[in-house]
Amino acid sequence: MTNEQDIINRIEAAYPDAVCKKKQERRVEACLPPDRLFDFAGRMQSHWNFPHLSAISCVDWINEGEFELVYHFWSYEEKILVSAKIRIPREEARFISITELWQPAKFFERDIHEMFGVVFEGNDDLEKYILTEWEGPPPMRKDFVTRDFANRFYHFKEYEAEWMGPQQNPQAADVQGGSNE
Amino acid sequence: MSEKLTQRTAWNRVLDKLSGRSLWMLHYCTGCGAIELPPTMTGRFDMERFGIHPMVTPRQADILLITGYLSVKTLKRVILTYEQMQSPKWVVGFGSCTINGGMYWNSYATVKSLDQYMPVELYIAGCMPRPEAIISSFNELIDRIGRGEANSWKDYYENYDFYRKNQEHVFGGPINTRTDVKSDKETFRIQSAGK
Amino acid sequence: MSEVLERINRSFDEPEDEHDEVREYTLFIGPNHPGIEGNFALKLSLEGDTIVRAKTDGGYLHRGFEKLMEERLFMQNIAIVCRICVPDPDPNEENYARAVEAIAGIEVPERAKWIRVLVLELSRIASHLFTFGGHAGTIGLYTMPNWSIADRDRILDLFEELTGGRVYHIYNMPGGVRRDFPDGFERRVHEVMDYIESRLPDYDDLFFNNAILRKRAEGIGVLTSDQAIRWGATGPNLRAVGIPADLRRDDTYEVYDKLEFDIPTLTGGDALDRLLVRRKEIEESIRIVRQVVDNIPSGKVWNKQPNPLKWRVPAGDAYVRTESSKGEYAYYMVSDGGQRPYRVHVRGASTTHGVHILENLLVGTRIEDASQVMFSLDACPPEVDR
Amino acid sequence: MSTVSLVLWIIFLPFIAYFLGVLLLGWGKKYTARLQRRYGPYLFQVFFDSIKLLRKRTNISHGWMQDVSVLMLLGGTILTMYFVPFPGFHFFSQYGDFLVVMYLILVPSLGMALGVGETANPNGSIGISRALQMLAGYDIPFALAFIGMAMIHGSTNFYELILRQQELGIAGWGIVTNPFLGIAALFALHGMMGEKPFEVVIAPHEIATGPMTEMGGKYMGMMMITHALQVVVELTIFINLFLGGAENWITYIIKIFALFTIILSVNAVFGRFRVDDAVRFFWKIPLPLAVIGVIFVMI
Repeated sequence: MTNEQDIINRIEAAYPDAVCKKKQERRVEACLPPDRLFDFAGRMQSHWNFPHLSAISCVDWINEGEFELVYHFWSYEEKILVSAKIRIPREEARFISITELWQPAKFFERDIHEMFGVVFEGNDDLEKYILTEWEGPPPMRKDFVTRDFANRFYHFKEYEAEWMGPQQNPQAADVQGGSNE
Repeated sequence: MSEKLTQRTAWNRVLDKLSGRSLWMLHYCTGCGAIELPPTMTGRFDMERFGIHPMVTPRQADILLITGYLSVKTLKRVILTYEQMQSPKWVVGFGSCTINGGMYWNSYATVKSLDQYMPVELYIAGCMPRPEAIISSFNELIDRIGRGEANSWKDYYENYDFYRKNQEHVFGGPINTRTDVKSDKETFRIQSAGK
Repeated sequence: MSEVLERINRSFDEPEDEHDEVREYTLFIGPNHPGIEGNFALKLSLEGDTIVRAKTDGGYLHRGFEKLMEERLFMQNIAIVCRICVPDPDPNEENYARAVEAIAGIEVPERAKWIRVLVLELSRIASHLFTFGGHAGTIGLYTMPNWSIADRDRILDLFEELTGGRVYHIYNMPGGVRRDFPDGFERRVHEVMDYIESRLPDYDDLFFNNAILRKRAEGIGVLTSDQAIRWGATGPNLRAVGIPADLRRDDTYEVYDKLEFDIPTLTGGDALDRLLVRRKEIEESIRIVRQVVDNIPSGKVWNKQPNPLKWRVPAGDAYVRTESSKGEYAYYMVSDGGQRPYRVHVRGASTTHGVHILENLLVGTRIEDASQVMFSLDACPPEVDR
Repeated sequence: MSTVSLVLWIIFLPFIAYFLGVLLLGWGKKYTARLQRRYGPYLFQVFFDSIKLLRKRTNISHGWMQDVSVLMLLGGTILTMYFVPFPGFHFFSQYGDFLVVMYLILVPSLGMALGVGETANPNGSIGISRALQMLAGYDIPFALAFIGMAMIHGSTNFYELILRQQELGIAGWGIVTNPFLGIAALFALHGMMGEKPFEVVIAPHEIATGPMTEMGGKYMGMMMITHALQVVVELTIFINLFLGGAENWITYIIKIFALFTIILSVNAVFGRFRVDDAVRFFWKIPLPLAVIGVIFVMI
């Protein structure tokens, strides 16, 4: 069985511009330039025996103006999880799809498209799935504040309780005072 | 007129009592509260002993149990479902999230107050309420039906414009539910009792 | 049903050729349909009784958890994570706690690790019993849900005693668990385990060996081992095709490496085998629970953390995974050194088998088996929608 | 039979049968609930259900055919009931033999098919097509059982059949004299009543109660009443054919409850077949049994 260091060596030999490190037990992180990702993913699957795509995560680094895409690959035999990180510009975000290598990526890419607005070229199914009734901006972007939206858009009930007393809620106090007298 | 309507004959009193003994609940898991419905229906709590039975189609159901938060997408289906049910019909809001958003108060996807969109007969507070709470609330509903006081459903016919306005606000435009509520009101001569 | 009734789709797909007109029609199953697990919908294109194309339609249970977590303190999030998967909430708490611990480098007391294993395994048994009820419901055997869900309540009672909550426990915290066993809890766990074990032969007679179940579930929704890997199946669905992959073993966490248990596998890959793998897992979980209760070390259960209102977690990221009853459950957490998580990505276990695999397996099955395929995969819509 | 008592019977038989049907179904629910380890509903639950449904204020209709279909259901069932001998009432069975019953028993399902067609619900249509497929399954064994019994006794008249069976006591019952036919007919009865494993027509988890999907309010109330009557009629036909009829109401009630309990016990521990499996089952087991029974009679 190989250990984490072997995997790191292997990646660094094949991709000199990758930055790898061992995060913890059975976790390896590899930061790649975006244009190498597709090649990397293909090699992970066909040569290095990482058949399972666990997930694709997206992080919105708004201050740097970048989206970070994290691909998590798992090997059933090596029992090591490799997280490949790439960064793409935040404006007009586009990236190449890996659905031809991994079919489960269809869902993850569609989800990222919906929640962050990243377009994946080559994924033929980027229709709305979860937010079909939603017309606002992609909600997981950092510049969308759900609290403000909810306060503005939805109707909230006024909370009136007897134990709150007159100080808390002046409108309720008026009603109560009237009924007591 | 209204006095005549509110006064029930002895015959109607008996029939009200009897029909309270049979409540069919729509089997629609709208939110996470649905996880407490199977225990309520099956072996341990067995709500069928009060005559409450799950039903699968809205046409036959009397109770629409909203088991928790409603995302906007679900709300649309719930309104369709509600309008397909045949009156008298009652909505029971289950869990804090139907009352005021609960723990999803700042979520962009869930509606916060169920009674803006359809008349609610009863709320069960809690997150999530226990099966005992469901059963006791249904018993309360049965009592109200027996007393002839469970009339919240008439509100939808009376204040249809108010509800429709709120619904359209959420969906961002007119929706077609294919149920003509106003002409139903005239066809079946539904009048509110107390107002 | 509302979908079915209102959008009753008499709109046959646009005819390409005049004679082909009425060959295919579309049927909506869900979101309001008893044959669907939760609030979820299937859009099926049918030819006669056979499904030729299937699309899932999710998002009915979307609450935006990932967004909500970004707006709450690290401690506050413990209360909402468990709502992500309703039938099996504990892997969420487990994942969340472990992710924070990994980023902040928090040590967990030994006893707390054992208690976490206990909670996870009890939750797995409860979730499987729930699934058996659902699966039996799809073939119309209503006695089974009445039995198994009532038996599941005994486990919920244990949870209530230990954590105070029946369904949502809010029990795992970064740094340990919230409280220790009550008096005599070990004995009651043994009693419940004995009871559930004594019920398994009854389930066999009623359900697993039922002639109708065998007739209906055998050969339905067959997943080959090649497809399972390619489509990303995890958990019991992967073990039902003969691959002994289990994160409890492979990507071990807490104290699973100190416990003895087998990983049951079957080779058929059809609906029946997926069901039987779960039934065998219950036995293994009972074994684990007994080991935990017998061998649990004494000590404290929580390493005190700083004031939650001022608690800052150092910058970093972690990917943690748990074997839930549905499959691989993973959280990817990023912290930027603030009081709130910068980003939490939830990889629900059902995101692969609830959407992609389901769509593929439904093709070629008949309409009466659609819900059976769904229940045998044990798809959990709230995980997909989040 | 005097005219007065005949008129009284005609008026009150539906009510008696309804009362009996409610009791039977209530007993069925209780019995199944106890097998499922729970308490179960009220004994008169079906009666409360019908009251509630008939008192619904709105009643959304899809067209006049839906109204007619419900009437056909109820009317057809009541008409069938008059031709089936009950203890103390066998007036019409002198004029119409059980070929008439065989014919009449199809009327309700046809009415249902017409009405459901009007509602234009795909689930309903699938349910109706399943109902007609099931008909092809259970009707032939049932018809063969009828024919076999007619050949044994040399008569197609229900009342004569009952008298001949009763002459010999239990040894004369159809199920004893020709067990092949009896068992085939028992299976067919099970399918006709739509109990599991032959519950494919309404199958809630598959097609959301099929034909009843669009039937709400008063339609459903009428269907509940019809269902209560149908249970009584179908069980009574079987009792008359194979269990020696009934001398009086006490033996009749004992027989009908015992027979229904047998069916319920099977119902509680089985799931439902797929529709093709169900039809195949009928052609594999009850049909050969019925054929053997008929051959046995001919020899």
